[in-house]
Amino acid sequence: MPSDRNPGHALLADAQIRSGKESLPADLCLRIHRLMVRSRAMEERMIKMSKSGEGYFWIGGPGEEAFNTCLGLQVKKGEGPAYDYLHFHYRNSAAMIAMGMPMIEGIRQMAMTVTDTHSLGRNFAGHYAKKEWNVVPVTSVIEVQYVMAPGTAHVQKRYGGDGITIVCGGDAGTAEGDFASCLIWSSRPGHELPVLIVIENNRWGISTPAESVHAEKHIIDRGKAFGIEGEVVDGNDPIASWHAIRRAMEYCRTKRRPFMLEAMVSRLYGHSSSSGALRVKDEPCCIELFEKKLLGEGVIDQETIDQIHEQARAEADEALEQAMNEPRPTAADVYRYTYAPSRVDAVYPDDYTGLPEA
Amino acid sequence: MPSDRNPGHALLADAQIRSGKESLPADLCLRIHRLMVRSRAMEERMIKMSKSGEGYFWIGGPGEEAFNTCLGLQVKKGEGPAYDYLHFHYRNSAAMIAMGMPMIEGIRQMAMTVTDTHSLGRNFAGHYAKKEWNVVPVTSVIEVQYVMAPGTAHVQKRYGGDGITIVCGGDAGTAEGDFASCLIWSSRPGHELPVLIVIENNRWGISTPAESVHAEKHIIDRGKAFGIEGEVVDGNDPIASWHAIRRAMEYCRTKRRPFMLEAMVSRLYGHSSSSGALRVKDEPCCIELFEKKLLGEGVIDQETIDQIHEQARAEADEALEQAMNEPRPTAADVYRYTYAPSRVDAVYPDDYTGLPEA
Amino acid sequence: MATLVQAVRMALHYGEEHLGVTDIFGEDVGPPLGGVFTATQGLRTAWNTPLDERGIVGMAMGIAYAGGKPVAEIQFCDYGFNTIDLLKVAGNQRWAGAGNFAMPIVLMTPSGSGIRGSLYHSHSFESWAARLAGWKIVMPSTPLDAYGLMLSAIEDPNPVMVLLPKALLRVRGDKLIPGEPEDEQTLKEMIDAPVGDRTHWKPRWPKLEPYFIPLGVASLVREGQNATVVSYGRTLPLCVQAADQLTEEFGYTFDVLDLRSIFPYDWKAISRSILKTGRILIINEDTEVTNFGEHLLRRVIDHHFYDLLVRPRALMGKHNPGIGLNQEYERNTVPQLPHIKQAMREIAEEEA
Amino acid sequence: MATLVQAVRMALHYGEEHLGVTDIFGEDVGPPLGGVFTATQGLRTAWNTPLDERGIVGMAMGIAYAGGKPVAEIQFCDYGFNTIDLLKVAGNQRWAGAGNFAMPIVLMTPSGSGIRGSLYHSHSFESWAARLAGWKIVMPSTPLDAYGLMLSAIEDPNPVMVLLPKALLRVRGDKLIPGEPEDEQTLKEMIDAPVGDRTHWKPRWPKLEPYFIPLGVASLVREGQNATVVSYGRTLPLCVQAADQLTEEFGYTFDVLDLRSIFPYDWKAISRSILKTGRILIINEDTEVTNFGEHLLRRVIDHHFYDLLVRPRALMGKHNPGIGLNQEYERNTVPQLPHIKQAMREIAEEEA
Ligand SMILES: Cc1ncc(C[n+]2csc(CCOP(=O)(O)OP(=O)(O)O)c2C)c(N)n1
Ligand SMILES: Cc1ncc(C[n+]2csc(CCOP(=O)(O)OP(=O)(O)O)c2C)c(N)n1
Ligand SMILES: [Mg+2]
Ligand SMILES: [Mg+2]
Repeated sequence: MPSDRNPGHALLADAQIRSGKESLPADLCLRIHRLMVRSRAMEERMIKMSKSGEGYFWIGGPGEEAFNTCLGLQVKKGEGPAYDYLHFHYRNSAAMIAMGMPMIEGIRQMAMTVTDTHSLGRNFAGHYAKKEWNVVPVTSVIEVQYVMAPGTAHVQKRYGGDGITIVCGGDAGTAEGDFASCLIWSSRPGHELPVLIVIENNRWGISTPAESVHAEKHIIDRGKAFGIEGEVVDGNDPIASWHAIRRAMEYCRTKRRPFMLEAMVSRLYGHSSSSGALRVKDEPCCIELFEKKLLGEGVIDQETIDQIHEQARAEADEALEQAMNEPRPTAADVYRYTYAPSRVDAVYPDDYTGLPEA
Repeated sequence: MPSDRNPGHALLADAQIRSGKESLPADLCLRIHRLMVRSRAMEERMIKMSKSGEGYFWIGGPGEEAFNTCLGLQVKKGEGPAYDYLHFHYRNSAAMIAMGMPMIEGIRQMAMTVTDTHSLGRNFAGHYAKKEWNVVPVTSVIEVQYVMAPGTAHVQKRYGGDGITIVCGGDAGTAEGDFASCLIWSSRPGHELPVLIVIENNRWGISTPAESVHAEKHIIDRGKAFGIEGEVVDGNDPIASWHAIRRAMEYCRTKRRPFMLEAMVSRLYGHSSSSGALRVKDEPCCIELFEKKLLGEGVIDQETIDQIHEQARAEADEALEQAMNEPRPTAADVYRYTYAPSRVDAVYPDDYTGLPEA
Repeated sequence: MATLVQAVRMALHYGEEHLGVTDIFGEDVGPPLGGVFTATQGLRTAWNTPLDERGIVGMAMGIAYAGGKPVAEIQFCDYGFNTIDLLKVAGNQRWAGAGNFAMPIVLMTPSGSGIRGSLYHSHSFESWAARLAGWKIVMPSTPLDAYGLMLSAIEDPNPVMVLLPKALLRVRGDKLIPGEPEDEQTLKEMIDAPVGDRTHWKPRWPKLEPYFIPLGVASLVREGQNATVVSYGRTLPLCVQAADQLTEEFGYTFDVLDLRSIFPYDWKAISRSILKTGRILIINEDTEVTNFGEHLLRRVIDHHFYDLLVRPRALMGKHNPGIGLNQEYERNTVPQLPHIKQAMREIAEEEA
Repeated sequence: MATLVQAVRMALHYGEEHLGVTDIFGEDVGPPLGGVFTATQGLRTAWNTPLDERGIVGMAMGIAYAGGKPVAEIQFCDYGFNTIDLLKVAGNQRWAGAGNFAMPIVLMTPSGSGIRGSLYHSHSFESWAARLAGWKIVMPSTPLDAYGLMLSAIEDPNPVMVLLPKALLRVRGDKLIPGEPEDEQTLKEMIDAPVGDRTHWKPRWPKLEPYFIPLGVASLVREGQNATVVSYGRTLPLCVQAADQLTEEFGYTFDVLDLRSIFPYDWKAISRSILKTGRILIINEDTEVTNFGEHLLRRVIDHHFYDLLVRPRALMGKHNPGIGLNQEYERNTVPQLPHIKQAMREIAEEEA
């Protein structure tokens, strides 16, 4: 697997790339860039799979790589309440890649192999579940993650330390009551919870423009009545995103209170493969924008960029090739993992085995 | 039935009773007062029924008479979208009495007679349904009225005129997602709806103090993110309530947009008969307060007040006596009113009759 | 011939023009998309809602209270499980309110498996729905039935849920909808939105005729002697296929009843057929614990225990947390043609 | 003897002290009230939530994900119907997530009729609950069973729903809970909160012993020959009463099985009893269309059709929008002692 570091450039150790008043070290920017490209390559590989029949339905996060990469890199990764809990939706692959997930884990899910550790070939792409990293299972049901997030944060608040809960979802989904529940449960007086409430606002819910159904100027404004602070950030700008995430995490980690972060992002392949997964032309691409900046700052050249894309595509192709050779689920897998083993269950001590028998 | 007018006093036609900067004509105040007393008498009669076995469970609105009487008197009463729709909860009896409901209608429900036109002896007290007045059926399920209210308002907006939708509920219930849904659906850009969103804030949900589970200073603050204006009013003060309701209604009627009105009210007999329905001593009583004011202003004397209470109690007693002599439901009523007659239903053309038969 | 989804669209158009439908709404139901399955393209009263199923059901109830006639969509039945309390209220409010208000709403939603839908686009809803007292529940398996049942759903002044079998939405029938042009391509050009920019597109509707299929009337799709098969939705055409194959291969013939109305169901038709065949097999794809098919079986036992020649049975989906995306899961979770054929053969062949 | 609700409270205390329970919560579950039925009075980890059932279920799931052991309460099952989607997720997340996370939550909620509850305090939940794959569902009918099932519910690392029969919450059993003081009054003084100010009240807990009733094991409450009766919850003691009366009056004897676990259910026990009696009557009070009893009946038909001497049957509540407050409604909507006795007598007397 190629390293996250860009070997083609000898950087001044202290070079800084700026965006507005903020900046990041050049080597971090290059690392972010490569991760963004790798995430995009994985998604684009999956889109092809959805068209070739190597997979079926595709949904994912092209256009959200800048924000998600910066999120993934700053997660306090580990298992248990000392670490961050992640309640993702289906557009957070770039965060997983940034956390160190090998591409093949995503590809296996799309290929529906039994080696898919996230869902055993059962769930749609981007529906991750990874206990070692506190990534709770992503479900297709919009917004339900927002009522579970206060639960992990509740345990973390009691546990102490600086682990926080991060919950992510789209803009349209905030119309579900569960979003409001998250605000209420995170801000109970005397029981405020360290929940970083993220909204990835692409201004769309499938075909419905946000402004046609939502009166809120910013979704984070909804937090004010509860005393929940928030920030809106350009999710297409990794430097701005990095710092906004850093501030938000810092706030939750130290104040042990909720914070809302609304990232304005693009949706570069439409909603999903159901809507054709065609590249849209009228939304900014965070990778193109970032490359322009990096080129302008002279910390990378076009050839290296091309090479990074090439490597990422190759990595995705290899992952696919490997995945396609891995075993598929069989009839025997249908019931697997329904129940955890129980010493007090006379019928299903180990797992579900079909209706109770004599 | 005694008239709403107080015959005992020859009033100066233009006498005004003040509360802060606002005032109401004395004759209106006396009318409001008598209605409040009658509502209270009906509730107290029901509480006794819950203890005597003439009824079972009691829940109702003692402590909310000031606000609800002023609400009921200002409703545009009638049937269909030209008139106001009322989505009540279980503490709005005083509004019904103010609208002209005879006490016996409430008493019949408590007595579970088949003559109960609101529920055929099926539902708890205070669960009204009255088509001629656009009072849609009250259900015990907290907060669901808030997702239906935009629906009646949607029809009214399209219909034109100045009919509005009024939805009422408690403070604790605003934690349900349905309250948030009401805000979202009432404020869709270009489709703002004439919904008067009322919160009757008694600072309790059964045994749970509001401040222990809610961070909002005022519940109406939640409207701000959606551009929904609002007002908090002392629901124990009929003069303040009258004007706040008047302003709110005027806003909804003319602007055809939502408005939030939060009335701070008392809960004078605890949550319900389940919690004993005992008179609490530490919350202000709107009737006592108002009587003090009216006495102070010299528009009524104690004797008349006593007489009004006496008459109200007598009216309630008579209603009960009559109700207790009315027929009860029988086994034949069990399925009645399940289905409306349908010309396209081969099995249930008239009503439900049990499982399909050969 | 129209597809099932085109039939629904035409029914809704008929409803708008002749049956007083005032609002057709749901997530992505209005322009530009006209529904994720195109069921609502080009409809005059179709509009997009916020992403909030509870709001959608509540809006429908409110519209109905105020005298409107709403048709609301839940995008997939899989996403309707947060509204069960509201559906219960919609079903009980008339009863609870002493008949003051009717509740003339139509709720349509795609149900069942067969579209490689993974966990959350493969749920069945009828067993849940059947428990909603005060509701009527229908599920067409052909375009013409979809048209006729949708018209009745709209006409009926009670809450009616129209379950649309996901797997059959794009399937064509063998009967024209009254008023439908004979040529598929013509219909498509008239009522299907073009790919790409739709800003100025307007449908040209055929002159549709009324066609009401009464609620509670099943359709006898095949007539036979060896056993009664009761089904609906995705599994219905599979039962027909299996029946035809078994006739061809072994000479067995079946009464195949397309229930169409799940509640009220056509007990007369079921009962009559059992009295003829003495054998009954009920087939659906919902999960097998507390399944609507088990209710039907109970009725069979109640009324015909002593008329049965062999054990009555039900073939259903497995009691499983979901249907996995890999098709191996789906094939082994919900009845497929081979399972259905085998079950039909077994009941026909069992010695009485 | 403890009441059922006291038994639950003691089980929760045992859970807090010995089985790792970290949080007991719900609407009015914490001080001062300790639950509308007093089930959670004086418990160390009990706290009050906002009035939001979806938030309650979500909180439980989150706590479980983070390694806690939550017991959540829905105040009445009647108010849980807006959470069915979440319950489904709780039941499927382990399966969907390839076994990454378990979901060790307990959800307890009062279920059934019998408290003059009108529409919204009379619902039954077991038929809905049985459809939730990935869950286990129990319903005790005695204090000792409540104690033993609650301990197992807590111990089991899967989502377990504990349905508490509303009508029996204040009923006393005839067996002591291990560790319970012999004298009722002593127990009351130790663990019931006083009326009035409770600010300084602290319970004194008896030294309770572990007692686990395995999930999926029924209890044979009466043994007999003439028929098998399967029930649980409110109707169970009525079945026992009817059995005793019928023995006394006519000499009929019954196997009366208290199912206790609704899923998984004790198929072995049911099957064994049918083989003995050849007659089975299933009784519950949930609505009769798509009722869990119909599932059991289907299993009976599947496995014992040819072992049955007479028609098997189920006595259930009417398919009705609700149970009305006037007791005439309740008496004619859900099975009462006379209905149960008559059904038992009929099945015992029917000629084989
Ligand atoms: C509860 C629920 N309702 C409907 C859907 C179908 N659906 C899938 S994605 C989507 C739009 C989501 O929009 P948004 O929340 O903005 O997220 P985005 O896809 O734009 O990232 C819808 C309606 C669903 N998955 N869950
Ligand atoms: C959905 C739902 N959950 C729980 C209940 C039980 N319950 C009845 S009243 C009540 C408290 C309501 O408090 P609030 O909304 O403030 O209204 P108040 O009774 O104080 O007027 C609760 C929890 C219910 N009726 N509906
Ligand atoms: Mg979006
Ligand atoms: Mg309150």
